[in-house]
Amino acid sequence: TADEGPSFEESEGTHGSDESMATAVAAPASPKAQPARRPQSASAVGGPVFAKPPIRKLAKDLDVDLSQVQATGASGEVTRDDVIRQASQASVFRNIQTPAWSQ
Amino acid sequence: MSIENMPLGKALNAGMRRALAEDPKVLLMGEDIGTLGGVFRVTEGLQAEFGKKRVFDTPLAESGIVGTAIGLAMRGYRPVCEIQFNGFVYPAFNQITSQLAKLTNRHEGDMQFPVVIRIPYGGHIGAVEHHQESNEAYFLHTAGLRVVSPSNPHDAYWMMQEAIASNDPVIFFEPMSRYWPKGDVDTSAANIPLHASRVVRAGTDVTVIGHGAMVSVLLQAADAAAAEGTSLEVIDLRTLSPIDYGPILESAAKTGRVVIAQEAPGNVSLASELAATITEKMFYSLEAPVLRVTGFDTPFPPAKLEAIYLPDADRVLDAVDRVLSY
Amino acid sequence: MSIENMPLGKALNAGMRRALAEDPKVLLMGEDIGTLGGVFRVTEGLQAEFGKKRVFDTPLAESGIVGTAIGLAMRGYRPVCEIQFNGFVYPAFNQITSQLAKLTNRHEGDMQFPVVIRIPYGGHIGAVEHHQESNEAYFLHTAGLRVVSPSNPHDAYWMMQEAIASNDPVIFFEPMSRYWPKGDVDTSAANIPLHASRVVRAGTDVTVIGHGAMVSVLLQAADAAAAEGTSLEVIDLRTLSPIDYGPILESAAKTGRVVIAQEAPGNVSLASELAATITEKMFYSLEAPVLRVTGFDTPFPPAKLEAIYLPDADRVLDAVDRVLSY
Amino acid sequence: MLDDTVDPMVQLLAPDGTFVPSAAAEEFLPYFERLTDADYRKFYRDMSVVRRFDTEATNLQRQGQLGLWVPSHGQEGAQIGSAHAAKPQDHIFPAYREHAVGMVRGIDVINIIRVLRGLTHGGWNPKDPAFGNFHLYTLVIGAQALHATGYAMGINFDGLTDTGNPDTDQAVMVYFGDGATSQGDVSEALVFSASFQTPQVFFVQNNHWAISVPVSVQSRVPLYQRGLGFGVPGVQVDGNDVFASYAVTAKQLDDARNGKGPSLIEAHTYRVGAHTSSDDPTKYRTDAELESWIARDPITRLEAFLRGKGTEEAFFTGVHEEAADFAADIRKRTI
Amino acid sequence: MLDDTVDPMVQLLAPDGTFVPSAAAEEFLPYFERLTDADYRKFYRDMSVVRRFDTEATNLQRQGQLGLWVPSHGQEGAQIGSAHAAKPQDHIFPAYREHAVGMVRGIDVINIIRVLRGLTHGGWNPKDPAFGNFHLYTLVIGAQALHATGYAMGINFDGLTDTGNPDTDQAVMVYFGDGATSQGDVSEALVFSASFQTPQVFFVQNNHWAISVPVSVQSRVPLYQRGLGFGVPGVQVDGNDVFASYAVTAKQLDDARNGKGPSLIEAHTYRVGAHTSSDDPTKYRTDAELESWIARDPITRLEAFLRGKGTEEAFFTGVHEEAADFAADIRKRTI
Ligand SMILES: Cc1ncc(C[n+]2csc(CCOP(=O)(O)OP(=O)(O)O)c2C)c(N)n1
Ligand SMILES: Cc1ncc(C[n+]2csc(CCOP(=O)(O)OP(=O)(O)O)c2C)c(N)n1
Ligand SMILES: [Mg+2]
Ligand SMILES: [Mg+2]
Ligand SMILES: [Mg+2]
Repeated sequence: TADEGPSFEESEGTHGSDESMATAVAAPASPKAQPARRPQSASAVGGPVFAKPPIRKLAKDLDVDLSQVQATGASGEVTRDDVIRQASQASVFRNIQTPAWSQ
Repeated sequence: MSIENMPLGKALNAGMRRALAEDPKVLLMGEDIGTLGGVFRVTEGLQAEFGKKRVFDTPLAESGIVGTAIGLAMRGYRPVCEIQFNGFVYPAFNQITSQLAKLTNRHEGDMQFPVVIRIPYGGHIGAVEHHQESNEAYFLHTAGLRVVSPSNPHDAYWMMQEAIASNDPVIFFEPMSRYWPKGDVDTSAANIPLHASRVVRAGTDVTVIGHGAMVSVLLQAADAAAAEGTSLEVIDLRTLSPIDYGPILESAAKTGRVVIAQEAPGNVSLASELAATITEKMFYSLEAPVLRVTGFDTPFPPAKLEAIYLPDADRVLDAVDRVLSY
Repeated sequence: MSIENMPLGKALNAGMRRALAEDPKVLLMGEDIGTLGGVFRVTEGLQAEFGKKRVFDTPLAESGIVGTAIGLAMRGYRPVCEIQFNGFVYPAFNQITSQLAKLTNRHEGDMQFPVVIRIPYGGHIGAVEHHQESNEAYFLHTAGLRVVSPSNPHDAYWMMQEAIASNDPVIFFEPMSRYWPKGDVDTSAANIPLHASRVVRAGTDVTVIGHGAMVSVLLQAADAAAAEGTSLEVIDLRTLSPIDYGPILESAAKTGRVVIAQEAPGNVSLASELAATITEKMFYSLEAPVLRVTGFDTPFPPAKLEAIYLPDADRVLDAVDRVLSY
Repeated sequence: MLDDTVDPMVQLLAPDGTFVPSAAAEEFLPYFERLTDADYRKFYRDMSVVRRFDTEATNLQRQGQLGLWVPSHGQEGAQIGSAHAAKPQDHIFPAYREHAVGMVRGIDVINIIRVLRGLTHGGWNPKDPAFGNFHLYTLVIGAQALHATGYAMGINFDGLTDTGNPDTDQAVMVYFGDGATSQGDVSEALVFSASFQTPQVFFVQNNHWAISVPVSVQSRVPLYQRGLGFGVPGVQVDGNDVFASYAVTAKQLDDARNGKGPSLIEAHTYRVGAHTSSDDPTKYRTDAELESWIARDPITRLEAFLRGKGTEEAFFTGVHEEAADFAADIRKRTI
Repeated sequence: MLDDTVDPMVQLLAPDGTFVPSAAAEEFLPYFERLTDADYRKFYRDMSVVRRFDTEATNLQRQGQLGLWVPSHGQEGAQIGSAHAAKPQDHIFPAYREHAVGMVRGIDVINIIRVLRGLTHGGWNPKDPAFGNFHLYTLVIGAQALHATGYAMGINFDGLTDTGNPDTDQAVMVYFGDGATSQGDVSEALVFSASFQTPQVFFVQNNHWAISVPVSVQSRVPLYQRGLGFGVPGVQVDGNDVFASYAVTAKQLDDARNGKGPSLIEAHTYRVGAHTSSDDPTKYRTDAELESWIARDPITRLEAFLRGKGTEEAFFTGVHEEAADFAADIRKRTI
């Protein structure tokens, strides 16, 4: 039952390509790597977004970009009110700037 | 700097050779490790070099191997035990769990137990039952053990020496499928300590975490993702217990999206712990739940099915897509 | 309806008696279970009633107990093995993990392995080393095993019979500290199936989840919280593998806040899995990370320190406060 | 090496094929004497076919058709002799090298090929009546010894030993190697078998090596003695003597069925091939040792005996043709 | 029951205290003969003090001061005899009932109390020179047998056996019970000890019960034979005869130190008390059996011998006072 591998000497090149430490250790990410599938752009308000998952869901449902929200939570997190405020502001602006097409 | 290019198996051999040479108390013991040099030749040449009192074959009994290693440690030796294959460590489970892991505590620190247990593990070698398991979870849940696994020759060389130098017991998981690929080993200096995780590829969109053979799968996935414009940050855990959360949390804070990959079945596993802890510590930063890509919750399948069972780059990329779609 | 008030230990005894009476293939085996009726008297009277071929003492060897039970199962018997104390199951770990758990798979279903392994577990009894561990995690990670634990006499009575009737191996964890408290047992009918979790107290603010002896701690915590105006929903897992996530996710959706409590050390444990899975499935519902209240990641301490080690209502309430403060 | 000078060893055929029963053989002679000429030929045929099968499987592995092969070459005497000694109602628990035993019990050995080809962990249904109660291979050394003992406890509970009916009384035979004797599970199986007086034969094939480790590392006293301190009597047999293997096993199994409890047989034999196809035995053993064992080959020995009895050449040619056909069929069904 | 009619049993003192060496005792007599009158008294004193200690601890447990107590009552002959046979440089691996051995080796037995009081899992530092290389208790049955064997392998690697210097050569003695012999770990310890020819004595206290299970469930042959099939010779001794226990152990340890490898001693004795304070032995054993063993009590027996030699009453009174003081001191330091 004990199957053994070939000795290392015998096996050069047969068990996968050589991998040097240089490739194993990080190559810096290319600067152009702008994530195609990433839903949010960099924060306009600044810094990473802090929000608990239901707030993220709420923001998604209300079409709010969390990175644009002014966070008022105790530890800098976005609160439910913050999202709602942002959503109502956005709809106000939308109403002003882009009136709906009449049918 | 003194760089040598060698396979991981050879790096382990070189690490053990150096430990044997530097400390006369270091012993190697196990089944077929002497004349044969181990079924994977990882101990090749060491009995010839250091003699039968330093490197020796034992009777075929894993509980006996670990139990006598404990006694040797009490006597002041530093035994390095080879378990021939992952699925054969269970006969030693009592000695490891109720004895080795607890003895330092039982002695209130008066005695130390510098025993290393080497376990070749993981899939991709097409072997028969019991030969390809990733059973680290059992040892991670056991307080009193250190658990590590190198993913590349340089780490293998240094982590082996650091494990042997540890005064605590270390379960040393060797990724079998990585025994052969070569890499550069800087024999003049280790670059980071034993219990440190490491970013092996920097990225911005999703953090992907793994250990052992999974690291090369993750690097492959990162290449593929990059081609599609997604930047993965790849973290090699290196040490599975205790986990070095620093680089992990820093990365999660940056990306907000984490995928963990392992060959072991998912239920109550390393991936569960990482997902739970990362979520607990980084709750406000996560854009998506931490997703786990794991072996299935079944016994390891026959060789012809292992490709379905083992997480590959595609399964990792699928999880990456899922965390990005939140 | 036929209600009897009895302690949990007695309910297990009654459950086994009924299984023995109904199926001549059911056997009980283990150390000191015959004449003595077990160190906890859980099998008391059963050898006298069913004879030494149905209920018998074995030599003192746990691997032997489980290994021969496997052979008896192959022969068509349904052995129920007692492991005297939790910390003494490890000698049987190889037979459980590499054999019992895998044999149905190895036989591709051609043979079945209706073996029950009874393990008294948990703290609060002030015993010496190895006698108070909660080591369910090892078995949860092992695909091919069912794992259950009753928290009250009614469940004990029925779950024991259902476990014996299972054609898959079942690890049956018996909460030692609950052997004595009495409860009503309806011997006329089980109310829910073996693999079902259950809301044992409805609430609205925080979901608290546990199993075995922890359930009564959670109920205690719920009383205290109610007095302060916080409503806890308490869930008894009953079955640890596979987990019945239905009631758990429903509750988490309602409360958005979950605390898991267990006596076992937290690292790579049941609590880790629950936290990871609940988060994965209910990501958008969670107002706070799932918090875990567990034994510490150390060997189980000497008896005089167990009160510090074991999660009590205060530690649960502290976690409740923390999830509420998110 | 056979150490028959020190310990009583049952042998019927000398290595040169002459019939010279050893002193220890006496009590087993009646079991040999009931064999007919047809039985002798059957033994020869079976050993030859399984040897050829083993060669074919080794080739298939070399050609990449199997992940691994576990050769039985050299151990056919111990296996074919003991397998034929079992009755249909007996249950057999093999380790992983008992291809010859499986063949005698009726399993289609393509099923063994399927295990080593990586298609299944099992291969056959031990409950299928066609498969002669031959249980699955167990790769975890020694674990099956306890399964066998538990199974035999079940036979006792069923009241199917010592009933006086030799056609229904049952026994269990469990196979393992010299290395396996060191495992705690094997010792515990001896404890339980003695305690419950199971109808059971422990059949140890001492092929002198556990991969690269010589039997002297496992035990400094002969392995047939291992059971004594557990209350399990032992017999030592020349495993390369198919007649002796048959006679000793038949007697011990009879005793087991007749309620005399367990016993242990140490069959001295040799693994002529590698441990598995991944192994290189030249790393740890000498050509001289190998040669000395090839000189005691079980097939050659029986051939010499049969030729000594004037068996016609056509018989041997026929067996070799049958073996070649068998191997060709296996190859065809594998690829 | 002592089965000295069947198997050779080493005994020097008959149950009535008369000096009547059994046939099997002969080769051990020189070890007895080197004992002086002062040694006899020391043995008596030690057995009496540890008996009194055991009673005190039992009381402390009943009064709720200890979670559990594990009585050694009845086994003082085996323990005090064997403990005195070890040299200071030897290493001792106990199970959990070897209070008498620990006392002889120099540990302050309040440390044992601390374990059972739930204050520690350890209790003492086995590296403390004052504690006579007496290792920690091990509660997982049989596990310490392998630790002892590994330790003894280390002595060999250190070259500290068979040097010709009896004052520095070392040996290991490991204690376990009749029940423990069934554990795989104990068998594996026999395998390793034989393979590595460790300087080691396996000291089995056959107290006839493993909790409620009689030794006949563990083995149907005497336990001193257990090692034979592993290559570990065995000796059977009357464990309630402190002189015989001393002499046999001294010889076997000498052999171990002199490079003759491991051996096993089965000391026949009896657990007069309960298994632990949680146990009720009346559930599984008869008064008659208990009485028959009390009639073979090791302390009474030595007292009769000493009185036969004309030992003054003052000696006995002194010992009993010392024992009472010892117990009072333990009580004071416990509460
Ligand atoms: C518990 C366990 N440990 C180690 C192995 C690896 N292994 C497979 S075969 C073998 C040697 C077995 O020797 P032996 O029992 O003499 O049988 P043989 O192979 O010679 O027939 C070893 C060490 C295993 N299969 N199981
Ligand atoms: C591995 C293991 N299984 C079960 C137990 C529970 N147990 C404690 S003592 C004992 C009986 C031991 O009997 P024996 O070896 O004869 O020693 P004694 O207690 O008679 O001195 C048992 C079953 C244990 N401690 N360890
Ligand atoms: Mg201290
Ligand atoms: Mg062999
Ligand atoms: Mg006992």
